Amino acid sequence: MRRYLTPFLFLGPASLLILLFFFTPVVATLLLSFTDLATTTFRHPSWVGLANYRDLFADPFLKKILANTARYVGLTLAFNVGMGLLLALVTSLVPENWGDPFRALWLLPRILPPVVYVFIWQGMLAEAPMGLVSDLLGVSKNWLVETPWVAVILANGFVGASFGMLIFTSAIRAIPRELFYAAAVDGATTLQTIRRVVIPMLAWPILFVTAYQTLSLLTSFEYILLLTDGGPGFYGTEVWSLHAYHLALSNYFGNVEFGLGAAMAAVLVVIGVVVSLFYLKIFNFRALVTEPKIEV
Amino acid sequence: MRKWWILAAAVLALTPVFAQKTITIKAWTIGPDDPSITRLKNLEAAVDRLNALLAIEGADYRVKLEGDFDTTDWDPYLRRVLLAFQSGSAPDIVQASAAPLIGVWATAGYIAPIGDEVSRYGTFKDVFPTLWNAVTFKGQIFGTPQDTEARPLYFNKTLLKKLGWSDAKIAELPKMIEKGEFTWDDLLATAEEALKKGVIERGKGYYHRPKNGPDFLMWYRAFGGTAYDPASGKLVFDKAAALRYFTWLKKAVDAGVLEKDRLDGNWKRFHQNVTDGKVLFFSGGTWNWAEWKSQWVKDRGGESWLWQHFGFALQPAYEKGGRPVTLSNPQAYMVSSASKHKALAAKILAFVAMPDLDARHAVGSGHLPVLQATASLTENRFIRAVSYMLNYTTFQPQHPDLPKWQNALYRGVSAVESGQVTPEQAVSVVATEMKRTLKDQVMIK
Amino acid sequence: MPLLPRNWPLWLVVLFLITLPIGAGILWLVLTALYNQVHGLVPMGKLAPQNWRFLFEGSVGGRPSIWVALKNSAVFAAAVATLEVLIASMAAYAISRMKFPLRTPYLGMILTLHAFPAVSLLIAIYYILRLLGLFDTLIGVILVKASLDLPLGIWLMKGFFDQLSWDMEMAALVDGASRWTVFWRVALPLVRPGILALGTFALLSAWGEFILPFTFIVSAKSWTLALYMQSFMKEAFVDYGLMAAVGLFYALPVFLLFLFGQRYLLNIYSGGVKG
Amino acid sequence: MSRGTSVRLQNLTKRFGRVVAVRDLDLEVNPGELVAFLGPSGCGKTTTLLMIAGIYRPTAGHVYFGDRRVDPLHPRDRDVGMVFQSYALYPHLTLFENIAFPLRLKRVPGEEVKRRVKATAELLGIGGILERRPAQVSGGQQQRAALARALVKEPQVLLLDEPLSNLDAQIRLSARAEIRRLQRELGVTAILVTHDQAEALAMADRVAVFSMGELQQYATPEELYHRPKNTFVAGFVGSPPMNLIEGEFTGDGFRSGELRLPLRQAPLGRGWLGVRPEHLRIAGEGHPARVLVVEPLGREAIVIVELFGHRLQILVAEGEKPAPDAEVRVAFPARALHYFDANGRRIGPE
Repeated sequence: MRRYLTPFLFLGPASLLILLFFFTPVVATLLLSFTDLATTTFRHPSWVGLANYRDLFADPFLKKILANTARYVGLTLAFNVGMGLLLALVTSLVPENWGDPFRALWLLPRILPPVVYVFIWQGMLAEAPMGLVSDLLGVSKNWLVETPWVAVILANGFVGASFGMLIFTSAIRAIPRELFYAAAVDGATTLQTIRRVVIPMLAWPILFVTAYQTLSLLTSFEYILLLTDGGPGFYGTEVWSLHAYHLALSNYFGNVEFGLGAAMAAVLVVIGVVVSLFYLKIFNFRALVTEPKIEV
Repeated sequence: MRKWWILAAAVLALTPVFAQKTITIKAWTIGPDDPSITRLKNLEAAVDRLNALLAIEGADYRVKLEGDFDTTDWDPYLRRVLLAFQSGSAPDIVQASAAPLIGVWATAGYIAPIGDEVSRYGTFKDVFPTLWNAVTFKGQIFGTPQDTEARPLYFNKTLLKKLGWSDAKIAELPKMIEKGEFTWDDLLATAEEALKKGVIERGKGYYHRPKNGPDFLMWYRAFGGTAYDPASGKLVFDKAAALRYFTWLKKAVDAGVLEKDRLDGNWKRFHQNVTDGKVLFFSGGTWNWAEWKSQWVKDRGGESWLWQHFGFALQPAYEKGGRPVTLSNPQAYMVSSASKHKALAAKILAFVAMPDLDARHAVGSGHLPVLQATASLTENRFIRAVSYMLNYTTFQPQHPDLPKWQNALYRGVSAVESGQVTPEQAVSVVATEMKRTLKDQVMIK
Repeated sequence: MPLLPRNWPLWLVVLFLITLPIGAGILWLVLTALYNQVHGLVPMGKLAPQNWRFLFEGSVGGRPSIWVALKNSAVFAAAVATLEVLIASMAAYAISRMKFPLRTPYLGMILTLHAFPAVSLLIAIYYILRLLGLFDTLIGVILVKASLDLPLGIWLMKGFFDQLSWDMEMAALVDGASRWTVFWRVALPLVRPGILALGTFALLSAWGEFILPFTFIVSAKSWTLALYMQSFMKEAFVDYGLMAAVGLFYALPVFLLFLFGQRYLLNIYSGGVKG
Repeated sequence: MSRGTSVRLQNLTKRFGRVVAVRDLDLEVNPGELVAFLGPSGCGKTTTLLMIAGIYRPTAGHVYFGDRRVDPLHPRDRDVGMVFQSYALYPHLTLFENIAFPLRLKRVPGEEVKRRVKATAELLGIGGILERRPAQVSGGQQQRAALARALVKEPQVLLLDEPLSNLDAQIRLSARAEIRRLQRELGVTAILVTHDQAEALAMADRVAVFSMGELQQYATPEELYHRPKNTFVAGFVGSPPMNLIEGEFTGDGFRSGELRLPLRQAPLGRGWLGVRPEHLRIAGEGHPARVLVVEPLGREAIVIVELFGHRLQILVAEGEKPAPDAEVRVAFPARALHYFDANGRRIGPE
């Protein structure tokens, strides 16, 4: 084993952190989900077996949260992929020195601190005189309350669209020029070229972006937490991951239910592991591994 | 040689300074309303006074207060208090609602009983006796009262006038409510009329708080419900009362008096619309008065604007001749059981319980004082005008599982308002959830 | 561009229109921060330096000073970026360039974690931090943040190390270097683009991070700018001017990077960085 | 004057998974000698070199430098210098720092580093461009810098992995001579890996020919040329390669199809007859053949003829080349023929 001392030293810090903050939490989440851990029982939790899961699925409003989750993931995904595709295409249809700044501009929502980004949304959707939307529509309303889903999906969508945009752009750039020349010679219009040449070539990237973002949307809640905190009204925009967070770490009266929250999180953890393993399979992992050429 | 002497003398002279210890006491407080910053400022003042006394006594230590005042919200505040308790890094002094948090935290063992310390200091003797009930759990005192308040039903006088009410009738309204002559149904009818006549916009006939809080328990009581059975020490859920409450909410939403999305979590919107003079009736707290005064209508004349436009009364009864209610949610300072300086922390709390500090907080933040001496001292018009409400006030029962009860009720309220379920369904859903989460700790009637 | 059509100015207009909301949002933030009042996007009244009072007053409404929050944010972002770049590079170097048992499964694990939803672990991570005595400390949050972004970093850096010439590394070994020396003196200097990419990415990501400090930091003295800003947003009273000024102040480094390094940013984010 | 050490490989074997890259190799290089490892790509010559350098660990067998067994040692403890095909200069360092790198790692004092780098660079004629970076100098200069880096620490063994193959044809010839001169002057033991047989023959004291991970022949260039041990060596060494005709030895001759050659002391049985193109002659007498292609090389020309169904290459002087499609006669020399058995092993003549 001595000969592997060096690689192990190199991997040591990363492995330690991954062990501490990925593996242990995964196990801990699963373990916690079988306990009644809550504010009052923190010092003496007891095993309750599957009770948390039973409670979870007995909740008459779980349907609503599931529906919210489906709506959030589905619509945001559609926006992300659609807008990403549109942006990649349109920025490719204008000269590079125009396309690049616009692509960079679309990165802004992603790199702005989420707190600031959400503040901008809240401000623009507020009542007049501050709110831009109220101002433009001539109806002074809080549009975040009026149309929470539109706000949630657009706010997430403007962040998410750039991911697809970048991937699709590089995919478009990778299409051999000859194909475009051939299409032009065959008399195809721009739109025909896009439909017959570009889109078919993007099938795989579209699948990748869809697969990847489904998982991250399923588990992300930062922007919703900041924007609506699951409201307005009765679980207006509360999604699965946010509900887990609320149950476990946030509650008006301070009676958090770690066990129940962990059960909700555990469901996500299991989905996460399964889906990630699935990615490994479809994205041809073996091809990425080459043997090192140095043996000391 | 002479230099040696000087040096030695200097060292001797400095020694007491070096030997003096500084004990740091951490204290967390919350408004979340800005004006309530006196909850922290008063602690600071108390520590200053304590230090002055220590200097006179020649004690070998001084106290340094590391204070924190939270203006975000109860939700994150309680989360971080809880996480701090659990991680053992809790502050020495925590301020929070006496009920039910004392019950919850005492059960969990996070806060220390301080009855012995309390009995040692004379300043506490002047505290209104009822308030000690709020900080007592299972016969032990776990905190010292910091303030209390009432939760009135406010009304917009200008809008009522527009509706055709005479000044006299408007002035009479609080009395009518107190006597049970103006009920929730009357409120609804008035708002409906205002809506029809175009005095108010849709949904702005009645506002209540935009998120979870103890008020829902209060309204459930206003509709005749009881939440606690002192004899058995168990929580109670009265289905009939809940149904009355939920049905009223449903009617209000259907009539366009109450917004379907009233629970939007947005206090900004609540205050904005209220202080823009758009809302006819609105339930709030006495501290809202201070917030409006110092923030929302500051540029429009402050308190005099409020006197001109707003009136306040108790929360009405549900039937003619019934008893109106309000709810007090006294705040308390508690001492964490992990604190290394419990006695000292209690001493600081004794120094806070002074009429001048109590008055400063009450007047500045729209809360009611906890000391009898303060009440007679205070000349504040608003505080005098609302203090009769304490005769009708109720408290949250000190039961560690009350939050679960409240959450279940709140889910029912929000489900009904948003039109997810009918009032009847909501009642059964709430009852089921209470049975599930509270098990034998609740009696369903 | 092979796709450049004759009527491209038309497409430019389309592009401009769909990008309008972003521009409007930024403009709204800037104007609101600068003026007394803004109606939509029309500034009303005078310039309002009082919006920026948080810079001069020690504390606004009982909050810690913004300079404390700024210092915390800077320390947080810098520490996360340094740690992440260093640890990810070391691990990526080993995975890319060294033989050891279970190398392929290890790489598979990194790739799985790369896609793994780390936020679902928050509840459990709280316990780990508590166990380590790192709850409510900046160090604790730094470690968590660096760890959660680590798989991404390793994956990114591995791609860069994969491109290094084997001959050069062999040459260094024959010249008398150990693997450690090779890593520091030959490999690391040569993957500088990767380090810059990952470093920038980590800096930006840590600078904006909200959930982790929000969940794991409870003392105001450890507040980062994200928490500072959020404390205003949660408040009932709205002073849009002040909040916009705080927001602009907080986002300033991001705007600067955007103004002066667009192309660079594009390169970084095109490099397979997580969505 | 020789400061090099001997290098001895003993039963050296290297396997990558199921693939055997080097099999059971025994070979010794004398102190101060320059040995070339010659073979087509994938024959195991570079693998062997990397095992000598210490980059690869042998699956079995040992490597000795003199009496010292080095195979368990890390490369840095072996005292070897190496030049790579790509030169492997560090692009982020100047030529000076590139050359100084091995000394810096040994913590040689700064002054001495300066002196030794200067001296080595002067020796290689790159003293004037030391402050440049690799990307700013020509390929030939890079190659010299790489050589300087390998030599600066005065190694016992110098390993050269295709050091010339990235050079232009013109510089390559002068570089060959240069390396040979330096190696002789310094007396360092050198091993040169190359796939170019001309380079191997021109530079090396001895050549080891590899194929499929096995050593085919280890001998001086002359011996390789005149007495190839098997058909592989025969076909690989020499340009154009040796003509090999499969047929049957009959004791007094060789027979393949209609081709009949009377031979003295011929063996018996099936085998191969080898004859180098420069030894075949187009003459008035001999076997009838038809010219297929004539490739002029300048001073000489390669003539490809068909003779009883065999294609043979013949090297002729420019003035003697026949016209395409001409009917000619090809004469086999009495000597300079090589006999190989059916397995390709040399069986004569002695």
